[in-house]
Amino acid sequence: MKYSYYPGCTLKTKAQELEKFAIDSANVLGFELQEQKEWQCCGAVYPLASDEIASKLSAVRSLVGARDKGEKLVTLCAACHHVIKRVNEDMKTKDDIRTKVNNYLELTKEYEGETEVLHYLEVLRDEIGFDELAKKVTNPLTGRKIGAYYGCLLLRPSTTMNFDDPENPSIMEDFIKAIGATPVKYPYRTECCGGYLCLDQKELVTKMTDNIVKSALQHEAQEIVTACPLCKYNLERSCSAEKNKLSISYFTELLAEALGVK
Amino acid sequence: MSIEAKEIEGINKNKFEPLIVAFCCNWCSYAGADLAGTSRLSYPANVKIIRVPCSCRVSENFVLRAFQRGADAVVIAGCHPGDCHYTSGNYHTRRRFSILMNFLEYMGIEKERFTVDWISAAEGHKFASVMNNALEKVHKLGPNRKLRDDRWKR
Amino acid sequence: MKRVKMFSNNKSKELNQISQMSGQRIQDCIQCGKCSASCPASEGMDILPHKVIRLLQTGQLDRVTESKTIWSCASCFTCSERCPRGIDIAKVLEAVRLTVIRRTGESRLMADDIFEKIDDEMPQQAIVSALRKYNK
Amino acid sequence: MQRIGVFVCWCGSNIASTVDIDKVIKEAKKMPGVVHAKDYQYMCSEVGQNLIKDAIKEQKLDRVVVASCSPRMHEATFRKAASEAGMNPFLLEVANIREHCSWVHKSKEEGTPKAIALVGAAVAKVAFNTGLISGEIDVTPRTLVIGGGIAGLQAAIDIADAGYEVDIVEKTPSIGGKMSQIDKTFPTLDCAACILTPKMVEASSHPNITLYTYSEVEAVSGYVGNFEAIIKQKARSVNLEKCTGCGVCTEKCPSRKAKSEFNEGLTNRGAIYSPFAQAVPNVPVIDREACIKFKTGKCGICEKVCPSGAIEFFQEDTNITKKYGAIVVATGYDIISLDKFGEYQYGNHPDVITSLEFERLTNAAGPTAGKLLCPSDNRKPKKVVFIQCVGSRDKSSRGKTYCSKICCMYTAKHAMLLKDHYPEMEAYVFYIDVRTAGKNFEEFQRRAVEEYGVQYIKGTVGKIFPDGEKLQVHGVDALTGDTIEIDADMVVLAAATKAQDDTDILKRKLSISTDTNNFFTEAHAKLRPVETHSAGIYLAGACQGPKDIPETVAQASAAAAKVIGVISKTKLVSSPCVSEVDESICSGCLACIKICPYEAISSSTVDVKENGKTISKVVAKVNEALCQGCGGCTVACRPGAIDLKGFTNRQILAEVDAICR
Repeated sequence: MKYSYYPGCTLKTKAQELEKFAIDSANVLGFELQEQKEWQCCGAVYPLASDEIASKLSAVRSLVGARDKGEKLVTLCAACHHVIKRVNEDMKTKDDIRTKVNNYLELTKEYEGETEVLHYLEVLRDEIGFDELAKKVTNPLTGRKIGAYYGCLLLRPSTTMNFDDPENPSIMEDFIKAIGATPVKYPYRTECCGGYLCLDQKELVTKMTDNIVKSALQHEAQEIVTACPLCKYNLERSCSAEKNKLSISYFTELLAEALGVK
Repeated sequence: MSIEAKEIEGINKNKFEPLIVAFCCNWCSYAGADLAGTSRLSYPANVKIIRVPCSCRVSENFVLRAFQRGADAVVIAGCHPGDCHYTSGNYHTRRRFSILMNFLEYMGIEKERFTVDWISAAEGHKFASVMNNALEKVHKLGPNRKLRDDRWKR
Repeated sequence: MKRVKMFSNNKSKELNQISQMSGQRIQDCIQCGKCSASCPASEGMDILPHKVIRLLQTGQLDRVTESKTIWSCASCFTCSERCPRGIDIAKVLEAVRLTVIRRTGESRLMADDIFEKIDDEMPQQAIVSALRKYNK
Repeated sequence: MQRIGVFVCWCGSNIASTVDIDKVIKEAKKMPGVVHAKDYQYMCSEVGQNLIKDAIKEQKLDRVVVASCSPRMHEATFRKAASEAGMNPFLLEVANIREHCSWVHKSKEEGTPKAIALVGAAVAKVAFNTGLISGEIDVTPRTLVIGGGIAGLQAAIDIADAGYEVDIVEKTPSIGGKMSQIDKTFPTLDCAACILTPKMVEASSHPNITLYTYSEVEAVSGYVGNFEAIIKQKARSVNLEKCTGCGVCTEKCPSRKAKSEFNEGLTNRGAIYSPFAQAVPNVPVIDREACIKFKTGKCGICEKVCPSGAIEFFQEDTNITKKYGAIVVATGYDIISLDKFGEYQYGNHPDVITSLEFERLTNAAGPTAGKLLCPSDNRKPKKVVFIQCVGSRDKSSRGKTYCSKICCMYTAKHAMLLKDHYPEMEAYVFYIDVRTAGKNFEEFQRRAVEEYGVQYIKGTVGKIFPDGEKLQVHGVDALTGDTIEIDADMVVLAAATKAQDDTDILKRKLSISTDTNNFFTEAHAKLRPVETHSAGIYLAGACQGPKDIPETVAQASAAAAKVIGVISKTKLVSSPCVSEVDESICSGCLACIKICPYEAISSSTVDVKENGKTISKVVAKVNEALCQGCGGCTVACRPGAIDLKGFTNRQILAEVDAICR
């Protein structure tokens, strides 16, 4: 199976391991992530105001690229996934935005949100299947107690993201089980880490991340996995030092380890 | 041991468990007592209720008989004046027992032992507080000895 | 405390713009407080989210634009997800932020100032996001 | 010696948790006359009742004591069971060991001895019980409905449709009540007149309904099935048959000083007037206090202009006496006086009005023909402030502690209608809570805010400062914490509802009770919501508590169903617990006659044998159909000749003795 793959800027710089392990694991699991040509930065945040059109164009270009190849579009970074998925929803449902974007892009064939946008985790769950994944695990991470940290962008708003139950998700826990480890559910796993506030309001982000790490520790997690580079950064760097006793890693790293390709 | 606990122990030593007979009219006060129960209020177990159709059914003889047989206090409760189910029964009650009150005093029975009050079907709380007050007064007075018929005592 | 004059129907141009930009029906809010109770960043706010909506309902945009609250929102969408009246509060706050930074010379963050705020490990995503949110 | 059976109920754990049932049974068996004692978890269940029935037969019991919940709850149930087992039902007594014992005491140490004492008292009493036979009484199949508003009309129409005669007594010149003053109804906004006037016409033309308008109930006597009421028809001064309702008299009347009640005093009316155009009957009345003819003797214009000679100055109040089987009280509500709310300036400034006045100002048939204008100078208001809970939820002496229930909804209606007719007007509503518990109510109120842009402000108004033609309203928005000021043109006050002022008088006439707020009391808050404690008298509408129209109509139909249940019977069973005279002791002083509130005692002459001679003497005689069994006469009787069946002196003294043992 071949997918169009949108990496995003962070994966080419600060979060290279998120991408590397994902691609290596995909090869073991029998699917291919084909990086899109000439992809552009998605903008990292979804433009919430109804009058912002230009900032949605880069996402649409990628969506059109995938459509033209007849492939589903796979993302890895939570922020990119959020932006592309929501822009796609706008193209599907908002006449005003669709018209303006199409007028601007002057495409040979107008884009109406046809492309299916999948996060790598969704590929594992819905395309491969966690049972199949478990069968391919050669190096099960038995005995490791891992807390999943979802953050915001994959889950909310649930009507558009349609990723999992926004208040009680299970996809990452199911993933952890499939690679042989023990998932740890803790109540703060869906609370916001503070995101981009780390530039401007470091103290606030410290409070927010401390709560998350404290909660994970209380529930006896030994490590945390996440799908978002900014979440990883905040949990590692914005968190106060005494709380930060946990290693934070990308889910793809654990996947590669379990599949024996790390 | 706290002072309070000592006092309570003192009461137990004296073993004075007063007896209060309450006559309650069927329409208001008996229903008020029912409401006190439904609302899980508490009043002392020393109170025993006798149901009568109307407070005006209570004869002076019933009150005197109760004192004679050893009751430490008697309460008569009816509907509020003006609210009598039988229009005017409680007015008769009021007049009869203001006279009886004087008579009891004349006989040497402390008037605090005898209460006439109005308790509506909606006043569960009032029922409990009237009974608690009656008990408190009797505790201060001690047992009723004036009219007690010792032949009746076992 | 000064008495506030109420002029509901003479909404300022900017207030109308906020309704349009956000696409949200501010008048639908019944002030249940779910957004404020849910907000993970409320500690950094001087006006809680439900009160922001109330101030907008009563036409007091200035108090909202002057507040710390709009810069403490991390756009985590918890409030939007849980609002029983279907109001996307994150969109409302975004519209207020944009109203401020679109005014000439009122960008919260200048590109030149970025370097003193970042470290070597900070992902690009954070910088791009912040510029998108704080600069026009 | 009697054979008494004692049955102790656990009531699940309700009784059993604080009363040692085994001990009660053990002690009961020792009581004089007791031959059988049994306990069961739920004595009121079929199994429990069968336990009693079987024991009556097998153990040949002649008296039964059930120790259970209050006799007000299940005495009837157990007596019916005893009767089915062939025992006279009045040979059964209930000892109340739940409400009066297990529920008020916390431990078995307290509860058990008390339960034993209460069972002992009941056993002592039942030993003196005698079998009583219920009498039968006739039923007059006619109903009196007091009040001709929507509640009274609905009840009357339902009863009349079932084929029974109904008389409606209405205090004012027309039926229709408060609903006739209202413009639109929530939450559907259909016009009140469009749904009310057909009912008024139906009531007036129904062959089974007689209307007594401009009339009042003067006195009521009797009891269920056999009430007798005196209806005072106030002098209308216009012949009901001759008048054609042409209205010439009302136009020509030169007196214009009286305030129109229908328009809430916003307009004046003539001395001869019909309250409103759709009045039923459409026959005017002369307000004698305003009429120049009655004050000075001169005038009489109405008489001259009347084409049908219907004006009759000579009319006098007349009393009609009629018999009824049942009575429906549907006297409605009123709104409180706002005299004590000086801060709102009601009465000081004409543009501060009540909600009912607002109804009139928006009604097409009202003083402004439906245009909303400030009463002060007839200008169109730009900003209207509505203040809710004026006197409602107010524990101080000037208000009412309860929620008036209808204000949230009608205020939303008013504000919405205002914005609908005049979108440029601003509407503000100060509220403490918005209470919209009703079908489609919440959606309706939110529509006012979300679709029509009504500004709801949580908080209230401190004071209104009249300022030229404006009213400076000083209030607070508790949600933002701001004190606010609105320069309003009109302020509408949602005044608290209250019981009618003459409730006290009517309740004495009917021997029914009222609650602390002067609303009539239902027999049971949940299970008997339309009955009173007086058999045969039922409640409908807001006289029982604040209510909106759908609730009022539902209650009226419920009351009608209860009435039909009574008057459709040819005979009713009367309580046998009535007074009884021992003629041999009666001295004929007849003190009892004066005490009886039902005039059930009369004197009669009987022949008695005394010392071998037959002499005739005067004695008291009780009419068992009239006696209601209060027992007042028994205490008044000097020789002790009268006793009350079911509560005899011996029975009560036996209880006293048993308790004091």
